[in-house]
Amino acid sequence: MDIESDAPTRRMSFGQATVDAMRLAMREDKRVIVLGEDISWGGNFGQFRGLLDEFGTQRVIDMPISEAIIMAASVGAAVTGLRPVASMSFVEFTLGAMDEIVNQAAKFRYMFGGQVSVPLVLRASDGVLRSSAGQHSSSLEGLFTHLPGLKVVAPSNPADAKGLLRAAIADNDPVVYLENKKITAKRGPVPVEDYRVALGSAAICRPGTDLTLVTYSVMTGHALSACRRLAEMGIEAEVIDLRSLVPLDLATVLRSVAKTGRLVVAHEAWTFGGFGAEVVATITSRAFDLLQAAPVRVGARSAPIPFSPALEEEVVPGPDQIVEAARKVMGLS
Amino acid sequence: MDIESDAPTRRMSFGQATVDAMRLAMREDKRVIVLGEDISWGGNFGQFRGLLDEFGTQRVIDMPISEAIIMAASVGAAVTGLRPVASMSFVEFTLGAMDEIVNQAAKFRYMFGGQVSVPLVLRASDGVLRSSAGQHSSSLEGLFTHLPGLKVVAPSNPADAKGLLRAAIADNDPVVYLENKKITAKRGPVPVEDYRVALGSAAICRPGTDLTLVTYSVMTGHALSACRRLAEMGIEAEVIDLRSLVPLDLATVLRSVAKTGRLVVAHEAWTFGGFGAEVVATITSRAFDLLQAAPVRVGARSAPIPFSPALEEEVVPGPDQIVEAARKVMGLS
Amino acid sequence: MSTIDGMTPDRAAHIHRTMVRIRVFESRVEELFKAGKLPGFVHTYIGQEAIAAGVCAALQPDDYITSTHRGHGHAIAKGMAMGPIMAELYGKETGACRGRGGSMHVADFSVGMLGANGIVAGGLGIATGAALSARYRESGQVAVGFFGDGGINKGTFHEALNFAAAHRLAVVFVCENNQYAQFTSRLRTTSVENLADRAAAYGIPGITVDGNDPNQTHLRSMEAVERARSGLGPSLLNMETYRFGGHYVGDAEVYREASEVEDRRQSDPIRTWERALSDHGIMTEVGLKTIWKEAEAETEAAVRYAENSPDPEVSTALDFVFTAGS
Amino acid sequence: MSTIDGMTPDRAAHIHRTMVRIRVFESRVEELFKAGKLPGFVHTYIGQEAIAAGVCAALQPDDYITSTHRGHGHAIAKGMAMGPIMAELYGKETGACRGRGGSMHVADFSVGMLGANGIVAGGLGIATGAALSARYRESGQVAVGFFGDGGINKGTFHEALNFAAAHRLAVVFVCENNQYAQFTSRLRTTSVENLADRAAAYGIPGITVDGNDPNQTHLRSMEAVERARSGLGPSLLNMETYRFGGHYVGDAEVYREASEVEDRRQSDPIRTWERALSDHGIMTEVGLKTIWKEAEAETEAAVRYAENSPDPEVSTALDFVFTAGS
Ligand SMILES: Cc1ncc(C[n+]2csc(CCOP(=O)(O)OP(=O)(O)O)c2C)c(N)n1
Ligand SMILES: Cc1ncc(C[n+]2csc(CCOP(=O)(O)OP(=O)(O)O)c2C)c(N)n1
Ligand SMILES: [Mg+2]
Ligand SMILES: [Mg+2]
Repeated sequence: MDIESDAPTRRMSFGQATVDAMRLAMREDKRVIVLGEDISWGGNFGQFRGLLDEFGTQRVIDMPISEAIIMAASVGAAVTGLRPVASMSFVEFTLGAMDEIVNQAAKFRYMFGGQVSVPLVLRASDGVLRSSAGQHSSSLEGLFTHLPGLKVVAPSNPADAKGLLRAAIADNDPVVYLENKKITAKRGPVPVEDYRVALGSAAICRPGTDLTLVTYSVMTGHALSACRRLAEMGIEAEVIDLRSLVPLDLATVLRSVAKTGRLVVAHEAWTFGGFGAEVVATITSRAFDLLQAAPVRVGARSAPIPFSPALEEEVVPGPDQIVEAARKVMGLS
Repeated sequence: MDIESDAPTRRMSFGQATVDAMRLAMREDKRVIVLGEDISWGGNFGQFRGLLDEFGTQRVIDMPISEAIIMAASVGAAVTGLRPVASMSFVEFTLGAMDEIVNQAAKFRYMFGGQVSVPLVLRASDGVLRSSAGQHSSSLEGLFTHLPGLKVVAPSNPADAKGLLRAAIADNDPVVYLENKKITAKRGPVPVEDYRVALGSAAICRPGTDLTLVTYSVMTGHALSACRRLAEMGIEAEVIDLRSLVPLDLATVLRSVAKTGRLVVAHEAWTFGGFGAEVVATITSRAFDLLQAAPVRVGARSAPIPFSPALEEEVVPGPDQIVEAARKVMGLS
Repeated sequence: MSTIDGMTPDRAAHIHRTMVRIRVFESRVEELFKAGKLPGFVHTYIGQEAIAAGVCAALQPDDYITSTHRGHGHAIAKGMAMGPIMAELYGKETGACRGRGGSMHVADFSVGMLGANGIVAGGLGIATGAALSARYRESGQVAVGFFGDGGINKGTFHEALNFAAAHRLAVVFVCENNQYAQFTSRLRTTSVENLADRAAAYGIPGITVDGNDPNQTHLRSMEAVERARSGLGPSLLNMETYRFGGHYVGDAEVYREASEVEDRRQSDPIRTWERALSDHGIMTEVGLKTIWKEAEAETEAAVRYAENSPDPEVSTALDFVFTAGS
Repeated sequence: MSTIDGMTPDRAAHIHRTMVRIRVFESRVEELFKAGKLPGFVHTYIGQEAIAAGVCAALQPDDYITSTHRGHGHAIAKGMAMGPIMAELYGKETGACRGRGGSMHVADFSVGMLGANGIVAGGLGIATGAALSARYRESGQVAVGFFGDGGINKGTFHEALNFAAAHRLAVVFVCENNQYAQFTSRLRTTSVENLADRAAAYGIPGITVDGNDPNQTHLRSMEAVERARSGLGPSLLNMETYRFGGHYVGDAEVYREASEVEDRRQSDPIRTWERALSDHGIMTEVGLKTIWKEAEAETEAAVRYAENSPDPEVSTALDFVFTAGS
């Protein structure tokens, strides 16, 4: 179900693209249901708009403000033949359902000796959007990627949003699907037909020879803007949008690092203990002799995300920090 | 309050040493109270034994099986003048209180602009102990270390257990105090007097010149046994017991790596996305030119911890894996 | 007239003044937000003023409250000055939380306002912990945990009420039942018709109150606070009310009929109370007008204060947190 | 005699047999654990057999249950063979979960046993989800969520009951009120005397049952299951019982008086039921003896099966999970 590059496309927002994927999945497979707060009204970012009308209240279920039961009921439904998509709204609300996500959803297949799978998708909005402040701005992929049994994806554009959501719903394991708030409204071309982006396949969004810039989600856009400035400085970065963090497409990253010898990893989540550390540690151990400089990480500084726009900008990374990191890895600062 | 090396000691278990620290803290400061399930009976590992008798039910509070209220009530008490120690029993049960730990305890001081501190200690038993299986065997420091606002300590022996707990209770920030199940019953010399081990101070447990072995908690013991075998092979590893992960004593690690040029990081938690990745990534970026070989990580393989003793041993690392990693970093395998 | 029963004229006037101050403040916040002057998102308290005002008037200055995402009304009623609240909504260094928190995290520990909270029902356990602390310190303080009809379905509600009840802690759980959680009517997600019925699960009093009648909100709170303070334990007050505005400013409100809102606006707590005050000769027409004028002046001063205040220095971005990394 | 009312002799005998099988199995597990043959920790079901046996006899083979850390009894009652359970306790490849799960994670989805669970109250939401799924699939299946008096204080209990009740899902919540959670008497942590009172918070029936009387556990379950299956929604059954052994095998039991245990052992559900069966002429003395003999033989066969089974191959350690890393 891979997509041809000349397939007809339509411009739509990231959020709409996810609705498109949901609709295709729900039409194709009656086992797919959706559970979440206020979703019959379309969700905070329109990610569920229109599903109620087409699929009805049996399949589009407005849940009480009870994140634990949203997840637990999804697990119970998943192990008895359905394929639930659980909406957790803001990713911080998953913290009220971590037992269900980690101790139950992630562990069942293994703990029960493979007799059952837990095919569910957890959708959550992460990242910073105009001063949503400390409890509504985090990016928590660093927690999920550490926990065996979970897969984790974080698309950066509408087309991938559609293809990855289709793949996530089709997957037999629990998949955490992270949609960054700042890009949910962003529009882009989306193939009209049905397709899936395989979990574990990174995309090279910009070829380059001087350094490898590994990123995902909202930071992919920031990386591409940074590259325009870097190009003016004569630095050609290769940008790899991971798309899927678990599984991780190491091969693509390694191939690029073999070419460039330099690595920058950028995400919006906190740097310290974040997913970037895993990428750097893995690449360092696998490609130590290829590296011509110390890898550099870009991420949020270690503080809860502040409300003040001035402070928010100071804590959260953007293109500037990527440019700086690229210059650093090139030995220019 | 640093301890003299010739101070009188008494042999006691890690668990008893923590009781000692609790008792000293509670005698010194009436604001210290303890909340947890079944703690008046001493706790699952005797970590609270005897406290009820000395301090009574107003200060030693048996909580309902309600991890969220244990944490939330601790936060509420902490911001109104007390210094609660919250027992979460097994670290997996913190997953039922992650909102309270992460969205509340960790963020309050920052979010409220410094007008309040949240001086609390979260004690939790982690790690693998004779087939406790998937929901009672994890080590989750990789989650806590990623979250700004939390400090995280993980002592490896009774003396540090006492000193770090004293320091944690005296600290004005929330501190996650992780006590590994396998070492809680282990005995060792503990200074009789009162003392604190400063958060953020690593200990060099074994000097060495060939490689730097960074570890903490139960793996410190495994590292030392591994070193005996390595010494027989002519490899002298320097073992650094971090003791405290946040704050992280980077200076001590850097000094050692400057000497050895080689780094192994070992913990019982899952390797992928674990705290070892942070250590490797940081050291690589700060000491790239000093490194003579790719750093190697040792940790659990990516699966829920299995019940079967044979499988458990296969998934969870021990001295063998450390020896293997050391040989690898030395270029011997 | 019965609605003023059991309340001194001073108390009645104080509650009125608080309600008006909240109303004026919140109306201005709505304007400011629409004008693009405030970062973030705001949830206004308009329509629910009788609750914050009535409940907080039953508290001592050193008693505690915990609040919700809809917290400005609680902050004002508990005694925070408007200036630091407004400056916080602007994200300024002079804000109550030095601009770090914003609308959903307004707090002032010096007046016992332990924080608005962006996590639904997040304050209930904290209020319970504050009451535990008060018990231990023998301070005689009471804690009030405000929450919504949506919050009553969170597990934390259950854990907090059970623990508070088992230990007879001095907490009053005040449910502001404004009929909706975001866009969803409580009737579609909640298994009991009368939210006060949940008290039976904890063996505590569960009392339904007309949340738009300041007399009721205040007197029922007085009783619950008294009960709590005297060691008899928590109560659950189900205060029936309605939010006049959207869930947040900007909400298109597709989930409810305009006529329903119109209908509910008829029982505006402030108008009702003004009638009662004049009927009882407690306030004159002119006196009432003055209250509004004063509230407007106070609000404008707060806006000026906020607008003239500096942003936090970016060099202080990592203050107030131990920073593990960079 | 009244205790057999409303039950066919076959049903009565079946329940008896199940209870005896559980008792014999668990007694043997206790022995094996003490002899150091079993890894991990075990929580036995001895004393509570009338609940698993009575409740599961009210279910169809394709109905669901979720269990707890004390799950062997539920597993047997729901129709799992002893061999795979025992082999699981040994951590063998032939175990129900191929040795990956152990005592706290025994499961067999083919008989509707959706898993023991090491997280207190962890099964309630899963049972609720199974009921949601059954409703959607129009399968007519019912789900039972077993939990303990300790589990009733978890937030997940609240969230599950509210959601199940709001949607009238076919779940029966069975509280095995054995008076203690680990070492702590429920009276010290729980705000209601009668746990069935919690049902009022959800507008569902809350029924207290003598959990040591198989007649009661079965008939009350039949009613609740019938109610659930016919679309009327969940019930909360508070089954009063007592665990005869420690919390886990090896528990020193310092938290309760030996005399209390002695006293409670007088109302051993199996003995009571045997008397009833012989009084009603349903079983003879010899017949009863045979049941025990058969259970012993079955248990011994399970032990042999387990002991003769291989450990899992270490090369399969990463099977059944997508492995991100090494
Ligand atoms: C744990 C959690 N889940 C979901 C949300 C998103 N959310 C914010 S306000 C709200 C509705 C709250 O309803 P209610 O408790 O009735 O308060 P009201 O807004 O009516 O004052 C929701 C779902 C949240 N902030 N926290
Ligand atoms: C969430 C969670 N908290 C704590 C524990 C530790 N724990 C295991 S069993 C138990 C007591 C459970 O009591 P109850 O629900 O009454 O069941 P019983 O053991 O009496 O059958 C506790 C506290 C746990 N397993 N899970
Ligand atoms: Mg509401
Ligand atoms: Mg019990």
